[in-house]
Amino acid sequence: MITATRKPMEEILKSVEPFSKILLLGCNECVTVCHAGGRKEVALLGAALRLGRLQKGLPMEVEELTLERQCDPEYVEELSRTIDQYDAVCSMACGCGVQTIAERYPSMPVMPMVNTAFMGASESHGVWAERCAGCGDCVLGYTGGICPVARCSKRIFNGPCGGSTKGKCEISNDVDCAWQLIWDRLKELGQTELYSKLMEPKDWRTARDGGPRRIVREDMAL
Amino acid sequence: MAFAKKLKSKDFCYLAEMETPKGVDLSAFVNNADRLKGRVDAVLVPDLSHAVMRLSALAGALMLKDLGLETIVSFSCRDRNRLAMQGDLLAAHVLGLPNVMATEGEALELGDQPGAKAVQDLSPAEFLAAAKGLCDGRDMGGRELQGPPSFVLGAAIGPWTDAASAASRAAEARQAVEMGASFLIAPPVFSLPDFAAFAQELGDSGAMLMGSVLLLKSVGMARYLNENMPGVNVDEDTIRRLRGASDRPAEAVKIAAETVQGLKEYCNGALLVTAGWEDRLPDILELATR
Amino acid sequence: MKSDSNLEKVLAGGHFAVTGELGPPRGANLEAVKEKAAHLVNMVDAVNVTDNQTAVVRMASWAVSLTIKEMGLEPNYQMVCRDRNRLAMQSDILGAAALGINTMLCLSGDHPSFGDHPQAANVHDIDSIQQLAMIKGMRDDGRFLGGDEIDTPPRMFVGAAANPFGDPFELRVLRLGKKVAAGADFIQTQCIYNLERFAEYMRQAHDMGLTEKTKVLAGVTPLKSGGMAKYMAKRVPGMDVPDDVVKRIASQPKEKQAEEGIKLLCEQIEQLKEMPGVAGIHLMAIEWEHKVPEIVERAGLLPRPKA
Amino acid sequence: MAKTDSPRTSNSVLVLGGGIAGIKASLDLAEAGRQVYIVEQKPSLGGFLPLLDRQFPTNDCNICYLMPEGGASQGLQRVHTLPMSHLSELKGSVGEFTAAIETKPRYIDTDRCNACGACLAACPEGAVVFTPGLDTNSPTCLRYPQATPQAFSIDMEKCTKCGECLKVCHPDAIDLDMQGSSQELEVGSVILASGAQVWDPTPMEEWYGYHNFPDVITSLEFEQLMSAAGPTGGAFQRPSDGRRPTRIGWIQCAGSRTTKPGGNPYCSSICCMISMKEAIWALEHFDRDIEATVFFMDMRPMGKDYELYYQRAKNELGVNFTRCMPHTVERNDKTGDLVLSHLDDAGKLQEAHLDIIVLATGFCAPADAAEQAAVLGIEMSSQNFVAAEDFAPVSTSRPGVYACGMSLGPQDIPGSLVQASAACGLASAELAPPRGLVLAESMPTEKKITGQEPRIGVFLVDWGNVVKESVDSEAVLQAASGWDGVVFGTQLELAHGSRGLDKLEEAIAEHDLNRVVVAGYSPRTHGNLFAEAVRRAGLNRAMLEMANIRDQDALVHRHDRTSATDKAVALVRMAVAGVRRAQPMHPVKLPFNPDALVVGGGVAGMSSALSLAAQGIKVYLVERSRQLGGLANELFRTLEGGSVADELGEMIAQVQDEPNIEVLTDTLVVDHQGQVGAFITGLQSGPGMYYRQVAHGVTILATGAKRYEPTEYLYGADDRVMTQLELEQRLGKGEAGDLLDTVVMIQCVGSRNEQNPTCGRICCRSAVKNALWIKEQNPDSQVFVLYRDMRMPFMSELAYRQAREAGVLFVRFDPSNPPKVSQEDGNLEVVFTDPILDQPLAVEPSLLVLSTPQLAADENTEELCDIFRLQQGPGGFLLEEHPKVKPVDTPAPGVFAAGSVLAPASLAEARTQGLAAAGRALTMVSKLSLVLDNPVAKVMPERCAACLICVRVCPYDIPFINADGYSEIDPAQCLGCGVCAAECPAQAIQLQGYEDDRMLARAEALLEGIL
Amino acid sequence: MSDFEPVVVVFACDYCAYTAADVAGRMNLEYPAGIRIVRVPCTGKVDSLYVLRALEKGADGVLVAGCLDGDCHFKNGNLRAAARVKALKRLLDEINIGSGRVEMVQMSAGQGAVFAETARNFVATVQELGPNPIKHAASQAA
Repeated sequence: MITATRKPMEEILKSVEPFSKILLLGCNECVTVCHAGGRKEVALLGAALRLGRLQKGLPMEVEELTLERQCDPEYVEELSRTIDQYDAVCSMACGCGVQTIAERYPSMPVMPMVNTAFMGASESHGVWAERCAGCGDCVLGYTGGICPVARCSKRIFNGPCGGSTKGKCEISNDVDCAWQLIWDRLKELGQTELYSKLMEPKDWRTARDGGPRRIVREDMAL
Repeated sequence: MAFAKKLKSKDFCYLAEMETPKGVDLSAFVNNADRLKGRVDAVLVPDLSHAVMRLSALAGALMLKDLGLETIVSFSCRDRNRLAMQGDLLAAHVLGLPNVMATEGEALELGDQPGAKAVQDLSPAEFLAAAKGLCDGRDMGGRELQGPPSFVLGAAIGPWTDAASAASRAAEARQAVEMGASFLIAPPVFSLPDFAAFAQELGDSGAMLMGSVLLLKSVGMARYLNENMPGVNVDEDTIRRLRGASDRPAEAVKIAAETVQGLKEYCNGALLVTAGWEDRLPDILELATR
Repeated sequence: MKSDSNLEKVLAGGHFAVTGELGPPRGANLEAVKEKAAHLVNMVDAVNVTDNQTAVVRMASWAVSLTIKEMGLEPNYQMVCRDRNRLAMQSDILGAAALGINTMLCLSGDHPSFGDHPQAANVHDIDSIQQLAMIKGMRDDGRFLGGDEIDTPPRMFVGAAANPFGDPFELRVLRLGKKVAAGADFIQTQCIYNLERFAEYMRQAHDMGLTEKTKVLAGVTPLKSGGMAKYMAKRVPGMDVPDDVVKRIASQPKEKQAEEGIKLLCEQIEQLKEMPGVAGIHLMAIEWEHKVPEIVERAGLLPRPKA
Repeated sequence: MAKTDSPRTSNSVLVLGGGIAGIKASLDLAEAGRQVYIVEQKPSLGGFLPLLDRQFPTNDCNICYLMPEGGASQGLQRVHTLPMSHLSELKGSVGEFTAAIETKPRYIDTDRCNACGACLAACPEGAVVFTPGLDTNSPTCLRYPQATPQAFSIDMEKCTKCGECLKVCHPDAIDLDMQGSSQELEVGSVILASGAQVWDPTPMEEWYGYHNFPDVITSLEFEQLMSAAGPTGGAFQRPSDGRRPTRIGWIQCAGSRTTKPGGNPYCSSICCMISMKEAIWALEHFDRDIEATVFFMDMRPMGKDYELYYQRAKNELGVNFTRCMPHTVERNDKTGDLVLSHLDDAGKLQEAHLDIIVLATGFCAPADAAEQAAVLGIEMSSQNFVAAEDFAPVSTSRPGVYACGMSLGPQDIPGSLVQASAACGLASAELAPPRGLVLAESMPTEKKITGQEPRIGVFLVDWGNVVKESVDSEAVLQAASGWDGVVFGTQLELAHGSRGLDKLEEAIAEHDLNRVVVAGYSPRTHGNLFAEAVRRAGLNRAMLEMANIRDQDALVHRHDRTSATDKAVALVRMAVAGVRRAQPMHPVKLPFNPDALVVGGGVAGMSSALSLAAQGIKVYLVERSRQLGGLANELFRTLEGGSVADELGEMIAQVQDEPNIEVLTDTLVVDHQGQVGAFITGLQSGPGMYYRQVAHGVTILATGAKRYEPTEYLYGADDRVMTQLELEQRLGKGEAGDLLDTVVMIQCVGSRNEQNPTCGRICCRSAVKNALWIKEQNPDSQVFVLYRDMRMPFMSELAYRQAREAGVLFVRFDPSNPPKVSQEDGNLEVVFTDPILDQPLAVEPSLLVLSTPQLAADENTEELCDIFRLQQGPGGFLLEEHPKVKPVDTPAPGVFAAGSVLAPASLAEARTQGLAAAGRALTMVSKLSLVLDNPVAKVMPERCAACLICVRVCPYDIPFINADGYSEIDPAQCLGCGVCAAECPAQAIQLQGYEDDRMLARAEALLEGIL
Repeated sequence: MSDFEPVVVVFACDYCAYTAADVAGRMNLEYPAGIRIVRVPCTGKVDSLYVLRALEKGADGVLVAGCLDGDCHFKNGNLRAAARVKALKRLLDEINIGSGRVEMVQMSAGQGAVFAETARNFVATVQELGPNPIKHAASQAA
């Protein structure tokens, strides 16, 4: 899932400074699950915005709405009838959602309310951790199901580096050494021979480095 | 088998006791066992422990084996004569449950079938001799076997209350080792210094010494054990600690884990006994191996 | 011979090799470099020139390499994967080779979070093993990593670093194997203080036939003080400094600690000389370059063979 | 406890007496599914309770909890009230009695009378009777609005049949020719609860001046004079001259503990507490500007923690206590003062000048007690109370006939309630097992209100005018009338009783209300009462919201009427906003496991177990030690001389032979989970710690107390120093012979001091018991009892007298000057001060006995509380649900407690409480299903993002993601904490009654008008 | 600011603080009339939004009143509430409303006196902080 966190209030308040009526828009997908932009967070930010603005003596109208998904035009379409009454849209969706809105409503300023962070998994209640970097060329099959791109600080394909100590990464004792995890898991799986294979330099075109990516299903897209 | 290897390696062993259910609903038993996978070296399955009728240990151990756990079957000398014992030993071998030991068994009055007859045909020491004999190809009657079994034998050490009884327990243990025991299980440890003294008394017996760690679930249990279990003296500090804890069961788990940690200095393994709270075993192991 | 490297020649000649190390300055002052380098002349077979060591910006490694080359030293040009992508790397390698640099060391590089530009993009286009293979490919196959042919391939004696004590320990020899397989002509190790464990490592490497295929130079660093010993033991990732070593240095009076450090170092070099598979030492005496002549002398490593 | 061989076919119980004990027994029985007939001689139920304005030790008025209307409503329809009736004959035997009941004519039809009071006003002869009180005819004395039945009656002896009343009675309820009736009832057992009567001081007027001086009044009269609802409206004046009194004195033991003719030899047990309550009340009433003095011989606050009440009255609240022998009351005609002459502690005659003297009159058996006993065929004590024994404390001599309350002797409310529950447990065992209970109340179908516009009624309820004193009620109603959806608003007069509730129900029908706000009480205490009324009116219970303008407003801000009124408006507005969005809630039914777990195998626990087992309930009886019996194992005999060992042995044998009881000795409770009807408790047995879990529906905790180990008076240092219990052992085994030459007993060792401020309660009785026993074994021995107050309640006072007559010397000491004990050259010496001589006396005892208390088994009880989620009270004893009205219930539903785990208890008390806990448990066990009506969390699937947050945060692991891919919460399991709702990022979960829109609406309504 | 009488919304848990408030009333203990109590089944039910909305509607302060540590009827609802209050305080600082206007307090059901004292103290604290800043702004804007 895509994870995100709410931007600092100071930045948010600054970004909405010119406006007096905004639509605060949540998304019922990933950002709901990671507690960044679902109905609950929309309501909270709405209240905080109104309070924050009132405190400055600049009351602002905040309408709250949460779409099923902000990254699908059909869902975004439902705003078309009412969007004109707002000065701006403040989106609590990930960057995809923000851009979908911006694209559909060219004349409407769209402000991101969250920082889109990474593709992560819930470790426990209230804790999300990066698991996938979306590199477009998955090697998990060779690395015991643990991603060296997302989870090794140095993205090393033939790790670990010399800084691995007691299973932790050199950058912090709170970060697991991905290669320690990979190795442990390979051992568990009885696949240690996978390690001996030299991993070739990665073709980064499948990642962001090849330019903006898109997926076209030829059997579907007419 | 891994346990046998582990014994040779002299690395610290983690054992857990799991009683078979009284009845045939195995769900809790299986659930709890599942969570022990990869966390313990073997699960000790006592036979009709506390003189309470329950699913036979061999069957329970077989279930655990199928789940991927290694087991130690602890026979009770109270309930079977030498024919049954030897027969069950052969069965254990055939079923792939080579780790066996025997205890005298608790008094029947304390159990749920007080009218039963106590057998006590063999003593635990004679059990060892019998098992060894079987391995050598002969039964207790001297008859030759059609294919000898092999076992990893263990023995339980009885409680001691003072230096003298500790010395005699140590002597018994050494005798058990002579008779083939390669691991020894000591009674629940509540005082590490006391246990250390015993370990010193025992010296290098040639077998792996394991201390038992009984989960103290409550202050009441601590008091009860102090009053009723020979050789047990849970100190006031521990009791105070338990009393002061906002979550007593969690504190009990911590105390047990610390005892395991402490044991590492004095012996070769720990047997965790949670007496019904098997769902807490992973927590203890987690803390103890941290 | 794969290259014109002095180090390659010394090793090929069966000599016990000695390499030194030099950190480029954090400024454009070449004189400081020359002053430090002067202590090393005729004392070592090659000098490692670090590349933005500890992720702190310093003078380019290739520039310093060139400078000391002119002073008669053999530079061992270090290149980390953190700061350049494969294009920049290959281009720099070609430049270095063209200007007479014959020896290179491939490294991952410390994470930027340690350095003075924690905000920097952490490139890691390829890792150090892939880098080794890349250089070997350029040299032996005459091809760029992309597959195109090279007009006049670079003749580079290429090595890699190894840490025998990082975790997981069981992976260490395997990873050495991967580096050898990727093309490491020589290996320089992390500082060794736990010789027993290092011997075990070397034994395993030997069992795997790795010492046949590559030359291992054991890393050594004089302990200047008890403080440094403790720091190395506690704070440096992947470092194994046994307690008795720390105690030995720290138990001396302050003023005698440096001397004790050198004494210990010499004893260790003696042991390393006897250790099967050890082809030399890599003496890391950063900011103590002036002591190198004394150490090399006392360790009985002089004179250095002439190339 | 003789086991009766009953045919068990009847499901009915006859309860004689409609006082608090009879009502409690009836309610418990009815709740347990039994049919009950309450036969009461008076026109309405209530007994003494309605005469009391407030009750110690909380000084609350708990009438609403205790009376049928306010108490548990379940099963109320199974209680048949027969007022103005008496039992004339009881035929048959246990299980199949036939009771002949005679009913006197009331002359007013209870079905028609609406208690409007017109007849009373019209009657020239004062023959119309409604509420008992100081002025029995006062129509204003509506202190007892919940009178059952809610109807007047006519006293034909006074009636002249003038017909005035007939003219004014609109419902046409009066029939002056009404005839009495008789009927026969088939019942399985009988509970005698006809109570006692207040002792009339007339025979001793020469001493107390009652009647002679109008300013000498009884406790009960004082209570009526003080009551705001009484004849003077709470304006307290001296009856003689209407002056405001400044000096009030209470004379204790008026008519009790005396051999004087007309008096009673026993102690009435509760008068000390009543006087203290009244004195504290008077001080509060007059803003402390009076002198309130209690003249007493021994202060006997006998109940749990009552000693603390005494200490507070003395040390904090300013009540004067004068220890003396009250002598005579005279009047100084010049000053109008009453003069009480009394002998002070030193034996000197003193005089006290007072404005009012209150006689702490005790209680005595009702005049017809002997007659009733004859009808019932039961034996009575010399004092005409039911003769009960320690091991059969609520049984009579006739099998199947039980007794409770003051029929057994004077006592306070908790004692009566405990006996009532105990009797009900035993009585129930004589009946056919309750099966297939039809519990459905005859309730109207719920109206469909979905889609309807809110029609909200606002009802201001202010029983006792507490709210009106601080809040402008009219202004509140005025404000409410303007709010959206509010169509009706009124003050509900006396809404507490059924009459008020009727009005509420009528208003709902009349104004077609679909939502109701009741303003006045805390929803915690009264929510259920009003919800039931709302339900009776055809609305869902959830259509009610309460505004807590009493406890959280009027009582707090009584010095600021404006603010209190503003706040009341805000609170009512919040309730209106909330109720506007109310959604119906429907309860969930679950099967109820009838098995019981009893923890503790002492007398209390065994009593519970036996009582439950006798009803066919499977009981797990868990005891920590190896043998049953608990502390009683160390006792030899009772104060009356009965053998404890025999009775206890028989009881243990019964327990062991009882097939329904599984005894688990050597067993500890280590964990506990679930809810009433579905508990699972983990037990561990034997040194091997064998673990098993038992499933059960109710729990009774009876783990007992521990003995105090004295450190005082050379205990442990000299063999001749021992506790009463140790002495009892010696006496019992006949091993005390040599020691019984000179015996000194010291009372209150380890109690009533700084470390343990509570009273040991039973040590005085132990001392007297042993002193008498010593005299029996060695009549020549000299026995001194050094005491602070001899606390010998009820008939034990007679033993105290007997001991004094036998030559035991009782010498009082002051805690500031306790006895001194020393030992020199092997000679033990006790020095104490004789208060009369004011001289130190030295005695060299052959035996020094310390009267030590039972203490809370602190560690044990603490752990019990930890496991069962309960609390400990003062001294570490288990805290009950309510010391007065729920003495053997705990705050955890389905968990009861009995015996010395609650407070130091005598054998009889432990036994009674054990039986009572069983009786209480029966009210639950008899239910076939468990009805859960707590709010639960609901998921809106269309909003759910299946994020698993609810799954992770639920403290009970209840939500799960179902096959359709959204979160599902089982309403039967949800406990309604709302954590999932608060954490749900999609606002897809709502907790009933606390939905987000409703909560926000409440908060906004609360703050309306601020911005 | 002595004539400023703060309005404080108290979200009180039924099992402890709400009962304690009833007890305070029955003990005739006084505290300022600005204290207004909203009943919740557990403080774990107190959504951060309720607190913000109360402030938005002009409350000068908000108390979340739950059970003592370890005494939560629902295991740990009070701890969750405390964590939310902590996060809310940070947010309130960020928007200049001030973290001091919201507090988590804990008591048991019998502690009527504690409730009254807590209420008095908090009102005094809010008095020091002054009125909710939005009141002024709202009146200006109007």
